Amino acid sequence: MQKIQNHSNTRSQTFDMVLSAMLIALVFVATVFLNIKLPITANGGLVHLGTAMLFITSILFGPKKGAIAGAIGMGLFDLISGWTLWAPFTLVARGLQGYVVGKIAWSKGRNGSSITFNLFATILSVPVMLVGYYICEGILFHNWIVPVASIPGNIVQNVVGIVVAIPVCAVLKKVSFFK
Amino acid sequence: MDIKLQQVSYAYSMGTPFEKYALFDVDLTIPHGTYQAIIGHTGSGKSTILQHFNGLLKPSKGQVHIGDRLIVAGKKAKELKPIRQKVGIVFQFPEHQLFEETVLKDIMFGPMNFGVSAEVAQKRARDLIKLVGLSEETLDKSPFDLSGGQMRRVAIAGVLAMEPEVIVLDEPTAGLDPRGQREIMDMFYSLHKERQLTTILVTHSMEDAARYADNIAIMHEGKCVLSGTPREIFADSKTLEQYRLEPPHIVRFQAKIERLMNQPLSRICLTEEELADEVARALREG
Amino acid sequence: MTEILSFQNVSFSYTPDQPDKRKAVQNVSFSVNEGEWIAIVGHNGSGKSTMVKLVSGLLFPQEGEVRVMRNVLTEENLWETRSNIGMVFQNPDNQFVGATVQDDVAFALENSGVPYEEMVERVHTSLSQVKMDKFLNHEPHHLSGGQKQRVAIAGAIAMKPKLLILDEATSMLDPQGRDEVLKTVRELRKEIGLTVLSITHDVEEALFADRILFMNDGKKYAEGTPSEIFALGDKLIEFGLELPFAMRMTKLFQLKGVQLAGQHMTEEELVNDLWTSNFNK
Amino acid sequence: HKLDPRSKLVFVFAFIIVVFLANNVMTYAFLIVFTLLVIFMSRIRLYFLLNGLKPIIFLLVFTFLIHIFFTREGDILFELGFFKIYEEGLRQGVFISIRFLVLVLMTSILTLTTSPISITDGIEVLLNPLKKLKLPVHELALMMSIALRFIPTLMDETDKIMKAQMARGSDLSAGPMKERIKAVVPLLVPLFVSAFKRAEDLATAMEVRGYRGGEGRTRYRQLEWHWQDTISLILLVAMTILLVLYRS
Repeated sequence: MQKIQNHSNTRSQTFDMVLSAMLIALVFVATVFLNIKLPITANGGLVHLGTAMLFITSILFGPKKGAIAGAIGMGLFDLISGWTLWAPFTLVARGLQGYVVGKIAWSKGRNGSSITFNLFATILSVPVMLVGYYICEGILFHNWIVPVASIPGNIVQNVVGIVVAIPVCAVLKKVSFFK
Repeated sequence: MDIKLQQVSYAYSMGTPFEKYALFDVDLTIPHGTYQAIIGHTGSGKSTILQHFNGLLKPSKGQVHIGDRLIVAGKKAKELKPIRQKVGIVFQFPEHQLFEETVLKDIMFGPMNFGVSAEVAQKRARDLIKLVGLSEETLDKSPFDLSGGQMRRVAIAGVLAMEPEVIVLDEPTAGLDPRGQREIMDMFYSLHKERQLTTILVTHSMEDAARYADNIAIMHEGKCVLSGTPREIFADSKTLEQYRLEPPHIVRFQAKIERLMNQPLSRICLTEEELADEVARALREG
Repeated sequence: MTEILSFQNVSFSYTPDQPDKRKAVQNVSFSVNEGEWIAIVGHNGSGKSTMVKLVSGLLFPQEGEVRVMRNVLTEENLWETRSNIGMVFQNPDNQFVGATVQDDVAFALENSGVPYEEMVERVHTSLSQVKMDKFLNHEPHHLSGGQKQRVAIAGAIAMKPKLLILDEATSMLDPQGRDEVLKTVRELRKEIGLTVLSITHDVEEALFADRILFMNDGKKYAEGTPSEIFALGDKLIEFGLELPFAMRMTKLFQLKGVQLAGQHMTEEELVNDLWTSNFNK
Repeated sequence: HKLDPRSKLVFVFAFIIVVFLANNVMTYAFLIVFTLLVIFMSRIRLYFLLNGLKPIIFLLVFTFLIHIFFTREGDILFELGFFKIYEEGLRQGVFISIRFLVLVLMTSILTLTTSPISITDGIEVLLNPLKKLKLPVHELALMMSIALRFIPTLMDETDKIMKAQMARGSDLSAGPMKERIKAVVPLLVPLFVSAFKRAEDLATAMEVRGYRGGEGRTRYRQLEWHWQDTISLILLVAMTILLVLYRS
């Protein structure tokens, strides 16, 4: 089996598109299927790894794919699991989050290889996502207190996401495909 | 270490509307040191059964004995880790489980999870890499820079490094070329003999079952429908047909020759050499 | 005889800047004529897969030329060439594009802008040709490996290609799936006179071919009819392949002193010979 | 149920906006009646719909209570020490809860009656005009459909890798917290590698099958606009007019 293929060097458009599709699917699968049980948090303590997957995607493949995978992958989850109404908000909040992570982690040609910047990027993206959801839910509930309720849960999710994503990226960056 | 399944049933998505039974009342005893083959079509329950051998799945009904451990349906099993160290599973396409930076680290991953020291794990890796037919330089490479066949060997070494007493093989040669297939199967067989392992081969290859197994169990639609030595199983091709299975090529060929000679040979032959001997003898004796 | 595909002294190296390294394909020439079934055999790493990439224009040779329908394959005529070639790859999961069986078969038709009505007709025809017409709306994860490969074949023949390439299309299937796919290909050859190029390390599959190309270390080691190729005997084993069952048995019989008149590739021949040499005296 | 995904999407999207028009008892009553009508026409088993509401009940109650406790306008209806409920608070609480409930129901009906793949089809056609703005509508739609097609495949893959690593002693679901987080690496690395390889294979297969972007492609999946689609949109317009007329 030969690794070097023409199209993976030139990174053709088709490949880019298909890879984005796979990343969407990965974010979705991680959201639905991959859970870590935490001793804390209210909702049974299950935290999904969707956010972690979003971070990894953005760090490995940059802002554009990160935004697409986060927005559509998690939006799809809302659509399928009865949170349909939230899908448009997710599209915006997670899209922005993915974009911010990718943009910072890929700034000045770093391409996600600086662990410090990756960490910085993920932490900075958390308020972006929180504000995004906060504004959307605020409009929905016609109230600025109700949406506060979802903030702690979101923070836990993001913290787990960061704790998981940073080491995984450090390993993945050494794999020849993702350099 | 004996493995014993008693009245084991397994349902996926238990307790939901999608509940679906994949195993029904399976009884199977695999005494220590046996080479057991489990044969069946895709969807016959083979891969569900194999996950019971080290507690990856717990039976929905019935019980599983693994050595002196007992896993009973409905009861919470604590600490399955010791079982998993003793029962190593080589899954289909095991190369998909590689993840470490170097081959060495990946082989050491399993044993170190079970508390083996780094020095010992490293020594095992150095021994095993040669056993699976790769050079020692491979240890420092990234597993993702190897060819598919080499990755397979590294993954196998990673399971062997845990030094299990029971080794479960799920289609270990799928997708390899004929030489690769033969080498891998022969390697497992000699390990089985040398280290007195219990080997469980889950396969749809009748040929491999005939060649290596002491015992064969046939799975069909979630049930264990037939069990016996290869000669017993292959003597009755009618019953096999019922389960849409064909006896191995060599056995079918023997049947043709027997029709030609108009007399049966003295035994069912499991390898080509055996058949050639038998035919030669039958002809000499006229 | 119309030539469909030919290689003229083709060489390709993945590392052209290191001339001392072995090339993946080295000075290979061969041709496929209309209606033929050609098999390329060799162990993993013998250069087979590279040859497939050269045919489909995923790679271009550094030396020599690849001709499809007598035209040299270039970047310019690449897309036209591809519409003449149908391909079935090794992993049945990784080539299924559509959400359902019929969507997948339609994929190539959509790409080449076939009008809707014609598309519907061609999708149905080709699915019934591979006997998958009952599965129109099935999703890929509910199909077996063999069924997925048959859908892939339907997707290829819907384009009415001049050549069908099977790139180790049976190597990941169970025996049942493999028989299913090979039977489908044999029937299609009879029905629509398909030209087939199959890349394989399965000798029983290669036996179906009219001609075999035996590759080793990037070079064409031998070319000939199955009986010519398998007459090479131990050479094949040395290069990582095996002999067909009947040949292995013939050799063993002769070794044990069973009377036989010659070498045999199929079981029928062997059984007949056994009969005539030993019982029919 | 059998409506064209395009009309469903337009319908739900417009409905989300229209809902915000309601601001008195009359208009909210219209909303409720209208929603019930749609539920009836969709022929969804009520069980499924209510089941889907489960996770939202908490939010619903929470919103209602917040409005009741924090709005301090209008007459006092009920008083118990510090605890006061105002008329305006109750009004707001009820209205916002109804609005929320109606929105959730409507959007759930959309997803319960429409497969993700038809939603994708609908979105693609509806967004088609945006192609002129250089928005890669076709690529996005194809991307969605490939993602949907590969979700079950990658789920299986995830399960297999998880089992394989568990068999090697690394378990995501047991042991101390630190161990569990450590166990994510051996799972996610192979998963990414496999997704990447699949993308490579699929891209190759697509190119060999003549795919080179959306230009000059025809569509196999056809959408059919029926009279029911037109009627449903007319209903929505009628409803909007009613709301505009009766809102205060």
